[in-house]
Amino acid sequence: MSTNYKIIKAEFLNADTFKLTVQSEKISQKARPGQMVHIKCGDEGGVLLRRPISICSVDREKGTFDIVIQIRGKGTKILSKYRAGDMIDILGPLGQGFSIYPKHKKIIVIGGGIGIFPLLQLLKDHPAENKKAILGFRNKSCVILEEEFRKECNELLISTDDGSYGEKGFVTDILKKELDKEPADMLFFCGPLPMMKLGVGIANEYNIPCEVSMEQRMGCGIGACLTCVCKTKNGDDWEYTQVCKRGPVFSGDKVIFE
Amino acid sequence: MSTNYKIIKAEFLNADTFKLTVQSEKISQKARPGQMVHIKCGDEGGVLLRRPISICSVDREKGTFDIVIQIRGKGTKILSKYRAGDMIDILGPLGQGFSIYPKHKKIIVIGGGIGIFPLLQLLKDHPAENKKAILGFRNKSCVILEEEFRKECNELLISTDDGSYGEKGFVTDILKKELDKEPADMLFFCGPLPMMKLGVGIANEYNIPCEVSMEQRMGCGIGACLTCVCKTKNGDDWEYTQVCKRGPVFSGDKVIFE
Amino acid sequence: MRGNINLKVNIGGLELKNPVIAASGCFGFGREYSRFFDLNRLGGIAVKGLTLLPRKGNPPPRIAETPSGILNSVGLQNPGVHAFIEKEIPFLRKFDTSIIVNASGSTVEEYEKMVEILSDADVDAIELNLSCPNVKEGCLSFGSSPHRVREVVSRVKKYAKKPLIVKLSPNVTDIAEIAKAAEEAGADSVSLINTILGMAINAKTRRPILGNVTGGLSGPAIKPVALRMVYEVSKAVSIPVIGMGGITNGTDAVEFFLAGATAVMIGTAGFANPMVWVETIEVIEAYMAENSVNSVTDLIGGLIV
Amino acid sequence: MRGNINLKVNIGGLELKNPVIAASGCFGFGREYSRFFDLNRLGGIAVKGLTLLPRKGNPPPRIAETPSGILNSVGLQNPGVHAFIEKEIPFLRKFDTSIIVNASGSTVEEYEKMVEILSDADVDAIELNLSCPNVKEGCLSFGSSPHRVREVVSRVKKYAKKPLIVKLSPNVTDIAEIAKAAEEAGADSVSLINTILGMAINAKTRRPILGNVTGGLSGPAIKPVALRMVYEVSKAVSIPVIGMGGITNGTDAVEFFLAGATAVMIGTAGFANPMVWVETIEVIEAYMAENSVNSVTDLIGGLIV
Ligand SMILES: Cc1cc2nc3c(=O)[nH]c(=O)nc-3n(C[C@H](O)[C@H](O)[C@H](O)COP(=O)(O)OP(=O)(O)OC[C@H]3O[C@@H](n4cnc5c(N)ncnc54)[C@H](O)[C@@H]3O)c2cc1C
Ligand SMILES: Cc1cc2nc3c(=O)[nH]c(=O)nc-3n(C[C@H](O)[C@H](O)[C@H](O)COP(=O)(O)OP(=O)(O)OC[C@H]3O[C@@H](n4cnc5c(N)ncnc54)[C@H](O)[C@@H]3O)c2cc1C
Ligand SMILES: Cc1cc2nc3c(=O)[nH]c(=O)nc-3n(C[C@H](O)[C@H](O)[C@H](O)COP(=O)(O)O)c2cc1C
Ligand SMILES: Cc1cc2nc3c(=O)[nH]c(=O)nc-3n(C[C@H](O)[C@H](O)[C@H](O)COP(=O)(O)O)c2cc1C
Ligand code: FES
Ligand code: FES
Repeated sequence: MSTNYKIIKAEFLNADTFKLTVQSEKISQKARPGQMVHIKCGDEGGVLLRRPISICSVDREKGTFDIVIQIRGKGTKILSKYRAGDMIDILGPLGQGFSIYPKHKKIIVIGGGIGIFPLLQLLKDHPAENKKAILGFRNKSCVILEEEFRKECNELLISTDDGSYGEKGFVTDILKKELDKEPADMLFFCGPLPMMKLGVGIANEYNIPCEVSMEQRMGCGIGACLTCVCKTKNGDDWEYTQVCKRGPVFSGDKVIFE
Repeated sequence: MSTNYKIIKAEFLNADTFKLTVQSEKISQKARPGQMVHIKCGDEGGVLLRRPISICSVDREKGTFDIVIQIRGKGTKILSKYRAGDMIDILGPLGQGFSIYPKHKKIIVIGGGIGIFPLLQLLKDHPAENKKAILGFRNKSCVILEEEFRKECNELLISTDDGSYGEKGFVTDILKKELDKEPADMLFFCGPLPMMKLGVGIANEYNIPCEVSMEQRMGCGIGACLTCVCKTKNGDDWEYTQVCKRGPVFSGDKVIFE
Repeated sequence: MRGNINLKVNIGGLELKNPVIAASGCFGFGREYSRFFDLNRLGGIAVKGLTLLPRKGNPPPRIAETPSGILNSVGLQNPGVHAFIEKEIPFLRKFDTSIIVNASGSTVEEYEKMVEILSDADVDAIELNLSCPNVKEGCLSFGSSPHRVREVVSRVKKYAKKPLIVKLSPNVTDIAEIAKAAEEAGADSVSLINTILGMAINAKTRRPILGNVTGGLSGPAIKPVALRMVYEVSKAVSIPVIGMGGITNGTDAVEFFLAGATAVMIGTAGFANPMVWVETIEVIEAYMAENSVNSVTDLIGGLIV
Repeated sequence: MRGNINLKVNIGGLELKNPVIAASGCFGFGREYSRFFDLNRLGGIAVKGLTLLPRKGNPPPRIAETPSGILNSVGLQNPGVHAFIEKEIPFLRKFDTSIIVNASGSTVEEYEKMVEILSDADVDAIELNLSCPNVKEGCLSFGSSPHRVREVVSRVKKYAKKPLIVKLSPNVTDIAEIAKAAEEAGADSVSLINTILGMAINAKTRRPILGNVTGGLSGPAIKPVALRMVYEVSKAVSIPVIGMGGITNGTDAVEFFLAGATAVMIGTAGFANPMVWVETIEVIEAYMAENSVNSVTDLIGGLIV
């Protein structure tokens, strides 16, 4: 079972974020928006554990998919040195993606930082007539994939923490304003925990179903080691559930945020 | 104290042996034949310990020196990927080199395998009128640096284990034949332990002073950790002596071969 | 398997067709890895550590990466032994590989009960986990003194109708002494090492990385310690030893055989390479062919010192 | 040193100008590294482990590389305490850095004698090595039971006119208990960890790589274990703790401070990077500046759990 795929293109989107386009018939065909891949960084001299990365978009015709990665530590640093033509060892697609209900006419995706990436393919694949994206970034220089997102939705709202681009403030504030204007059939969140917690609160307030994409440190990436858990509801009780296998996307009312 | 130097040239001499030419005013000026350098292999993803490598030759005018390395394991494998223009982290020159006595008129250097490398600069620097080199290799495809050695000595004798090039047999057998023809003022050995042990025996038999270059696994490379020892005579007693600091070159009658 | 190469081993009554076993806690109940390779290839599967009742486990994060190793603090999250018997054994039994059940308890009575229940279940051996560093009650404390090991092993032995493997903790002064206590008390074999208790800190946030503060170290970093302990234990006891700790390939496995192990378990390495178990078997075979070793048992304890 | 940053620490009466010390056995008697940097920069130097009489040490090979670590089996080769006093102290005293003498014995009497001699020598502190895994007689066995530690420490304490540091072995079931015994017996501080006993095998030759078969594991591989032990010990005792084990940079050092160490020692990392001690001091300063920490003592035990 080979898990080595060829990198077709490698480019930096800003100072510390880069995009890899990878050739894989299998992953591009099978991947659903919100699913992730688990990547080995380097060979012998590399880091021990694989790194979980969301699938950002797929090109089912060309049999390729894109991942966008921000340099955070050792592993992502090693990945940033990969070039077109290099082989990369990837397991995937893994986990549960976002739910696409054909009856939904209006959806909003809300992303923050590296959380925006899986939302791109979701917008591409979702058949809703009215698709809105609210994306938050640290500041102007962090804004990426703007054109790609604009193409896939009816309206794109960008906010930055310092107001250096788009609106100043939190994506959740913008979301509230938008919902006050007009309701939505479903919300999709991906980003920092506090943002998602707030987001789920808003969804409940407006009585809109929502999904969140969770992050956790991972071992196997396939559900076998139970290291990557988050707290979820289980009837009247709760349990720890594998983010890699039963997530990363969960229904907003399933996750217990602490 | 910077220990990073630029690689000027990197080339393979045969399937698993390569030469690096490194720019270093300091090392090229200070190095004496038989001294070694201690090399970091790779950066973060590399191996933990440095690797000891003999200085093969120096160009004091250009301020460069050559090392020749055979791929054996992880560290040398990493080094084999270095290219011209890359920086390499090297401590050196370290240890004690060969003794050059101007009064010596006739010397023979005897090397086996990767042990031949430090003998090249010794031939270059030694003022003797009559310099002979006896070099042993596994087989024809292992023979390297033949021209370089030929240029620096009056006579070059090559042997291979399987007779596929030069004479068949051990360098020590050739040495005996040569010494039977004509005596020498000093012998220099570098190669596998059994070869050096035999060699010192021959030197004693013919009553010729000799030096041997020892190999041992190393930690610090500078004399501080006492991991790299070999057994040496100490009056009537014996002691363990650091190969990195008090060697790698020892007088043949100093080392206790077991 | 190559023609004349014999990979069979017998571990205190547990017959394995080859000496490569998936280590407990790293392989779930086998379902996930069955997507990657044919589970029939494995000598055995040690399932995720079970307890009498279901356990929720420790708060996340439960894993941290360290130099050549990982720390985990899963804390024995598991569905309980009954759910295992009902839901997982039928799946595992579809494959021609030995099922080894890893069992933990927080009292001697719990250990007894587990062994009693498992002895009547369709499994091939019971691995008594006396060494989990990640749960507060019991477990590690059972494994860290010879007399407690003697007590718990001799008491569960009465209920054991399957080969009894005792899994030892490396967090002790003298592991050979503990192994001897297990042997005397009736263990059919010992397996070692479980993880070494460790910790990771984020200097920026000034907080531990693991939700449980400390965790168990596994992976290549601990291989030298594991090898040494296998060597010490196999010299001290006459029951078979299952070696583990940082094995990532067949050469590592051979080193464990030479040190005295009759079989090996592999855990952490599977996270990076889901094919590691199969590849390890292949490299062991290649090593044996190259070195004209006909039976893997000829390697056991073959270290030349 | 930056303007308002205070790096001074006091380790049970031993005043250090900064908390970075060269670990015993990895720094010889300082001569070799004095070619690389100004020894005045160091908080202290723990010299190569000494014994009463000279020792030849173990047969080579004495070092093996393992994943993110090394094994060593030097076996306390040293010129004896008298040669040290005569030949090495005069050199070391030229520098403004504390001299810590690492002392080993194979009987309690030898330890007493060493401490008596060293108390009259011009050194700043004595580090009692109760934990060397590489010599057959004594040493490790002294360090592996609380009552033996109590015995040897209380007996040498009578002769000690210098701050007494007791160096602890990680090869024990409960290091906190051992540290408490040392404290009760009069230790002014404890240092930990010494190396973890390990082993490396060459599968091709079927022989151990080390001449002494087993050796002590050090380097980044053991950092998680060292951090955990420093954390445990510093919670258990009220004397200062010197932390070590796998530190390779200032961030690692800060992690040890947060876990409870008052100072750190660095050994193995110097083999790859002879400037590691100096660079570590610089990174600690930078961390303090960035986080508005004025005194390094404010970091000690600062872990938020
Ligand atoms: C489901 C999922 C999808 C993700 N998608 C993306 C993406 O599309 N693009 C992107 O840039 N990043 C994504 N991340 C985050 C990414 O996995 C981490 O930034 C990355 O693992 C950091 O590795 P490192 O070696 O650079 O950092 P280090 O800090 O050196 O990593 C050390 C260890 O911590 C783990 N770790 C560190 N940060 C995180 C984190 N935030 N989440 C999970 N594990 C972490 C690493 O996996 C590794 O095991 C995703 C994470 C998850 C869980
Ligand atoms: C003084 C001296 C001079 C040398 N000069 C040369 C030279 O000019 N060219 C050359 O190709 N080789 C030379 N060698 C041998 C070279 O150091 C080893 O081949 C190299 O260290 C192997 O490293 P590795 O990572 O490839 O192998 P690994 O087997 O992966 O290395 C593992 C560990 O063992 C040590 N080690 C392995 N083999 C040896 C060995 N033969 N001697 C010492 N340590 C060893 C390594 O340094 C490392 O610490 C010299 C050795 C010494 C001691
Ligand atoms: C995530 C994880 C979970 C583990 N869970 C268990 C367990 O439930 N029971 C047990 O006996 N050992 C458990 N272990 C220990 C392993 O079985 C094994 O003893 C240890 O990891 C060393 O082997 P390795 O280096 O190949 O992983 C676990 C290890 C890991 C990494
Ligand atoms: C080559 C070597 C020799 C050592 N010799 C001694 C010694 O003589 N006395 C001692 O107490 N510790 C000795 N140690 C242990 C170190 O002082 C230190 O406790 C251990 O290596 C962990 O720190 P590190 O990972 O920074 O090296 C030695 C370590 C090494 C690597
Ligand atoms: S990472 Fe192993 S279960 Fe999720
Ligand atoms: S390698 Fe440290 S003394 Fe020679």
